[in-house]
Amino acid sequence: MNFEFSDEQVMLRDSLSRMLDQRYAFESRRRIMAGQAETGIWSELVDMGIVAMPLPEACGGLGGSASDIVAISELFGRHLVIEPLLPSVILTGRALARFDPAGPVPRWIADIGTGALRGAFAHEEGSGTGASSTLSTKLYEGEAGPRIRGSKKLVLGGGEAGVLLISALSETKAVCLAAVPADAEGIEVRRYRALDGRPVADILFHDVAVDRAAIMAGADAALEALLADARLALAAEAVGAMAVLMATTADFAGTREQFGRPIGSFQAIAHRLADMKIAYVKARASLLYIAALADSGRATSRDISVLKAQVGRLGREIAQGAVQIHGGIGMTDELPVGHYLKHILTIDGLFGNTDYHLREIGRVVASA
Amino acid sequence: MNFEFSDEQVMLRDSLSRMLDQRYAFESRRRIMAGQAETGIWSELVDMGIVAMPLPEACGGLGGSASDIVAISELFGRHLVIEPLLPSVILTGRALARFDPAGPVPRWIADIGTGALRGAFAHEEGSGTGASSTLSTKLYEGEAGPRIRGSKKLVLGGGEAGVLLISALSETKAVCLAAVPADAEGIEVRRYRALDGRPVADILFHDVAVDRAAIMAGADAALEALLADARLALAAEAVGAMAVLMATTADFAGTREQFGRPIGSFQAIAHRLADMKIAYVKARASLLYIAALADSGRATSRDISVLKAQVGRLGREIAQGAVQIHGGIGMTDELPVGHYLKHILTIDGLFGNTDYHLREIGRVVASA
Amino acid sequence: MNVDFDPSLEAFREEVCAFLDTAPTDAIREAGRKTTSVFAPFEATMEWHRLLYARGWAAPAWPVEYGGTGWSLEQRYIFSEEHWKRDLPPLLPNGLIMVGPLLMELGTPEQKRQHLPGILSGKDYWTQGYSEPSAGSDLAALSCSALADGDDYIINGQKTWTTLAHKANKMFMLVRTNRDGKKQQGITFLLLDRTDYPGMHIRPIIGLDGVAEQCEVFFDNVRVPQAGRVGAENEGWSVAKALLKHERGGAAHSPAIRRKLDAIRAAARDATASFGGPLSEDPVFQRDLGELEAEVASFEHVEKLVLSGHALADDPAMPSLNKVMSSELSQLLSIMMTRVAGIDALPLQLEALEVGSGVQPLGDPFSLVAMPYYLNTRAASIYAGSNEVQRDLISRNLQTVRA
Amino acid sequence: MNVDFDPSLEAFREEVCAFLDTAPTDAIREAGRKTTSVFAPFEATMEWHRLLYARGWAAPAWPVEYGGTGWSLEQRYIFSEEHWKRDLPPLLPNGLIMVGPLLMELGTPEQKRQHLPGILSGKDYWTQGYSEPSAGSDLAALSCSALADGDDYIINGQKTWTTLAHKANKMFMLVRTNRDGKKQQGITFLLLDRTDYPGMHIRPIIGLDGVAEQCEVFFDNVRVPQAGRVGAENEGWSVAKALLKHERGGAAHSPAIRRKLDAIRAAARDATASFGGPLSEDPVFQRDLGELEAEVASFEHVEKLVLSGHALADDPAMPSLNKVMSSELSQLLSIMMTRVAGIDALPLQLEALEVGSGVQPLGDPFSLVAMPYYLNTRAASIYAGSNEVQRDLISRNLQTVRA
Repeated sequence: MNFEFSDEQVMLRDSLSRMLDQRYAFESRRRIMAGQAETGIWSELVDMGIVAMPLPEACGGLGGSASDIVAISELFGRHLVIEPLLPSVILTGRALARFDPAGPVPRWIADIGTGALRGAFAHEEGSGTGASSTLSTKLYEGEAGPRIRGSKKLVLGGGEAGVLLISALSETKAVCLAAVPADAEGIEVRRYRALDGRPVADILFHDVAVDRAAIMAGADAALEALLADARLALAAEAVGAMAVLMATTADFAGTREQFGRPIGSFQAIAHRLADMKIAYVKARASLLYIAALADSGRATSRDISVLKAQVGRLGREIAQGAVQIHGGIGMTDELPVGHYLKHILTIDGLFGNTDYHLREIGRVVASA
Repeated sequence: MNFEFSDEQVMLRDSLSRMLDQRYAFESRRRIMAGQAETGIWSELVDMGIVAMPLPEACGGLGGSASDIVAISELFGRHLVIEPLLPSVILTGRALARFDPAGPVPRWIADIGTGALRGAFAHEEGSGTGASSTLSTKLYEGEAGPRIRGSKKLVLGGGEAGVLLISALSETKAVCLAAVPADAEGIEVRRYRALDGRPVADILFHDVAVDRAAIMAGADAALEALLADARLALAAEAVGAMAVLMATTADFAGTREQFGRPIGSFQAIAHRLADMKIAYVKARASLLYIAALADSGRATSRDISVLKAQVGRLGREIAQGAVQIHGGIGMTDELPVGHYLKHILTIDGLFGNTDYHLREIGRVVASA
Repeated sequence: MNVDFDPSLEAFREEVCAFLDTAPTDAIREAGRKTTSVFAPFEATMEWHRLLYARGWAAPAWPVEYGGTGWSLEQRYIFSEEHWKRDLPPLLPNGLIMVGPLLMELGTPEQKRQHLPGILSGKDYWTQGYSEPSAGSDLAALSCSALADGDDYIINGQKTWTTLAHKANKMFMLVRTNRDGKKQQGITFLLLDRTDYPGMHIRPIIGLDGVAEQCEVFFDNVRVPQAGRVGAENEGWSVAKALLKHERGGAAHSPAIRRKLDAIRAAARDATASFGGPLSEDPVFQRDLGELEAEVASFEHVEKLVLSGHALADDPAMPSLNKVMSSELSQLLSIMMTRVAGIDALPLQLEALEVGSGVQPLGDPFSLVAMPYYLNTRAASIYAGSNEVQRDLISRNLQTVRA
Repeated sequence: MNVDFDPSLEAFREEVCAFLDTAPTDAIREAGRKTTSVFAPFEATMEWHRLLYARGWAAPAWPVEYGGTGWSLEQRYIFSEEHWKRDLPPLLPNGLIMVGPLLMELGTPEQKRQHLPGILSGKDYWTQGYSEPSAGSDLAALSCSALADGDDYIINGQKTWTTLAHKANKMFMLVRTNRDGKKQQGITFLLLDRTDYPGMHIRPIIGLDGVAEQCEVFFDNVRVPQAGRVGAENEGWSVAKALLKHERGGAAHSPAIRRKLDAIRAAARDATASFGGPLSEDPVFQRDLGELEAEVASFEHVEKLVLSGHALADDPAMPSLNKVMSSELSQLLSIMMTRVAGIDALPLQLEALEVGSGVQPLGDPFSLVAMPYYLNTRAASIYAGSNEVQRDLISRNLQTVRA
């Protein structure tokens, strides 16, 4: 057994950390998000090989493993990075690599890997669970070929993407994946930001024509893999965010004085911090263990649900504790604390929240 | 609005408290339960009018109201009294008073009111909910008249009763109540003690003949009233137990020293005590409010469920806190603390536990 | 025992309902629906204040001599219940509940004459200048100073968490007038009859929910009249304690909390459960709703016992008990709101939240307010004496009421 | 990263399984099923100890030179897993995990020679004399005294929570040999080679669960040889800390916890839900089970990371983290057990719980143990350093591991 990152992973993490410390500190991020600063972060990520990393080698990527994705995503979470690595590469790019290499697909993958093209995964329809059983978007045979009709919500990076990967049901109710250029006729995009500042979009597909070569029929397994990637990467982001909250709150409690002594010396605060540390240790252990399981191809959907549920539940506990211990200042937009809370809450809401995954676990485990 | 006990209730409580303080202190109770001391408690309760109190005036009782039952039961809880006021009078006696006064019924009621006869309510069949939908005991027409067949569990005072009140389904699946002498042929009793020392019994009814005059058909409303009485009285006992736990634990924390100061001066203990007080205030307020509602005949099954659920949940919180704060000594049979914990847990298990009542509340409220 | 309000109050209830059903403007109703804080949207709420004033109902808790309604506690509870049932914005508390009653108790005749009418009518809004960056839970550590100079004080320093200071035209505050002795000594309570004195600078603070509700106020040699002092110099701590008594002895919280639970129940009937079907029929939701309902009910029972004058009302820990119970129930309800809203709670919709913006929300109105309310309500366990401080106070009064 | 045990260990696992499937007697198996405490039923468990000793497996954590197995951490985990899966009674810990390893580290050659063989073989059982009525969480406040007299000490005072003292034939204890200076100084660690010295009086204490597991031990001028002293006089506090290191660095707890969860799952398939149908299909039960499963899984992940030598293992707070996690998980599981057992958890069945009593329980075997286990497990957050003390320790080590 070995749950440490490899030397290569550690090196990559070190250089990514350095870059983000310099270029994506909280104030820089604030300016970037307010549109007050040009961000060259994406191209730096391309240059560092991080954008190509999650893609298979056969597609020009670096063949990144689950733990590679975790290694990077955890640092994204620490820095609240909202660059579209997740929607474009980890989700869309990796999923397209499972398509038959025909039509526009290979080109899309290549362009995603170079960072020139951005993809987005249009899947959510409102249930919040990610479960394919909730799909109602239709992929049907039109007069001049296949078309898609339906509406998707909260599509990460959906407003900036050049190619959209869409989940849909065929006329025989089979789960399919299909990809279309974002500027295809009949696509209507409503852009907004999620709670944590991530650019997202609601997207309507009004009988949009689809290139038959850009369809994967019988995509259950591919969708399951996609969702596992999404949940694993998001969980890693959440654990990264928790680490920062843990560290900054412990520091704050050690220096902030009230009643003539550091507030961390009050047992009520000290014990809450202890509980936060317990929560953090559990969440991070599950992240690393399940990343290792995924590396060996043995992470079940139950394992992924455990991870997603734990980071949702434990992340909320840590973030709410961090706000409470910071007091009034923790309630402001000016301090990072609240942004981490919102990041963790947003992650919890994506691809199945705590409650959903706990029930999934219980369902599987009770009958096992 | 007025939620104070009346002057009469206060007077009765005062004299009952005095009697129990003298005769039913923890060590006396221990000897009584171990069979090492004769108990004259029951006859004292008769003399004080407490045994006759819950019965209607028309049956020779004192026409006790819901708040009268609460006023007494709360003190029973404070002293962990296991005398059979609940099974014999509050349940069996009051229910029999709703029967047609014919056959042996009036005599049974009269004897229950004088304390000469004890009754028990044989209802539970294993689900723990008290719900009539879980009944499977049958009341059927035999060759020589009605008979009962079925098995009951955890019948409070079932081993000491002279008359048994049984819930059953008729051949048309209607809910019925029937009463039989405990020495009737075909009754098999297995006596034991519940967790908190209450004498209980499992009772099998092997085609037991029933006097037709001692049957109430169409007993849904009577059963509902019976269960409401049971839950209200048990909730009052639980709140009485909580009060003692709260007071003794606060005292203990104020005097027990570790690390050179009272443990109650440690914030972790102080805040746990604060949470226990919050729990107590909520539970007692709900007890008094719902008793007042019941006095006016307007307590719904939702209200009763709220009360039962709250005392179960909050009682457990207080009792577990009390054990933890007492530390090792709280884990022993020698201190009252653990006995109160077991009393509260037993109450929670009778006629629907916390979980059941919370779901009942949610079911009613969600669709209202 | 008797569980009923005085039956004669039913006519009163009808009178209240009739007014509340007809008087509010659309903007006021919109403000009520978009209330995601203890502090309802300012302009529309002040408009509602003035309408209630015109009806004579702006100050249910004030005595008649000061223009209050003279209502009993039960009447006030009924009014509050009906007000909340209609999702109307609660009037802003600082004047009516805090500084007004304080002046009635401790103000000079001149201060009463000068300030009470504007508070009552809704002409004035008062902000509270208590906390400072280094004096939060430990309020007595405050250092913003006032130096007597002729008939004036000269104020230097900083206040923070001055709610709605950027909207207020009046301010009450605590200043340090003496640094010797215990820190609770040497504090003075001041009324500022303007918030635009030369040298005063107000900076709004954006909160977690994206809204500027709190402010910082900086004082740079701000000269204000000593006539604004309430009580003696250096005795402001006891004035503040008197004010706190009014703040905490104020209105019942359970009608507002009950209303949130009702909104959750209604929304759950329209929402879909994770595993299909209406959320309201989902057993897991029902269990969690059942627990919330039980907790809300117990809190109502506590408040009604207090209202009825039950011995519980005399428990010295009651203000702290109520604060912890109500703030933590609000937080639980806010979490349940986001849960019912599901992913519709995730869009950031600041514009749609503004009263009168005309911007359609992405989801339904319930989902629009769920997350802002959750975020704002994180403060409920921090402000007005953090819940840690309240639990300290409760732990000093552990005796339980026997009666 | 690599999640697997060394593949070569599969053969080892098979060897373990083969023995555990065949060696235990019926009484041993019954004792395992009736284990409701950290301390399994004494006689049958000591019998199992002796069988394991005969197989050479009594001390998985001991080095080979002392008769241990010399197994790796992974082998020990596998052994523990398979042992728990079969509901076998865990060997009593005081000798094997506490005093044995301590003697290997700090005992004299004579003490090792005298005591280790009996610990290993199961001939001896050791009770721990640490706590006193006034020295619980604050152990250093202990006052039971030992006065040097020739080659002996004369002991006076009282110990409490001496687990199974009435079954033990040996005792290790802390005594006060000096009252000057800091209270941690002046404590001495002693081994008593008998528990029936003249002047020693052992009184069993009945616990919440009705079982006499703990005892009080009174010392009235008890004369014991100084040869039993471990370490120097007055330096027993550091000896106790060394022992604590062994106690806490011991076996993984997750196999035991996983086994409890498995028992709950199995019982739920046979139980009926409140609203009908199998409990295992009830959505509310499933959600709560899902949460328990997630917590158990995370705890397993923590222990496996530690086992693998991950940097987490070096966190100075890890012993406290593990103690809090494992004790509170045990308590959660015990509550779930009583919930699944339902009203069948309510009968008091002390006789049926006795190994070899032959008394049939009223309900099923799962329900029989649910409540006693719940009651006994309330102590898990009290003993071995209360969880309040553990949280104090954790709060002094809040840094998190980055690697």
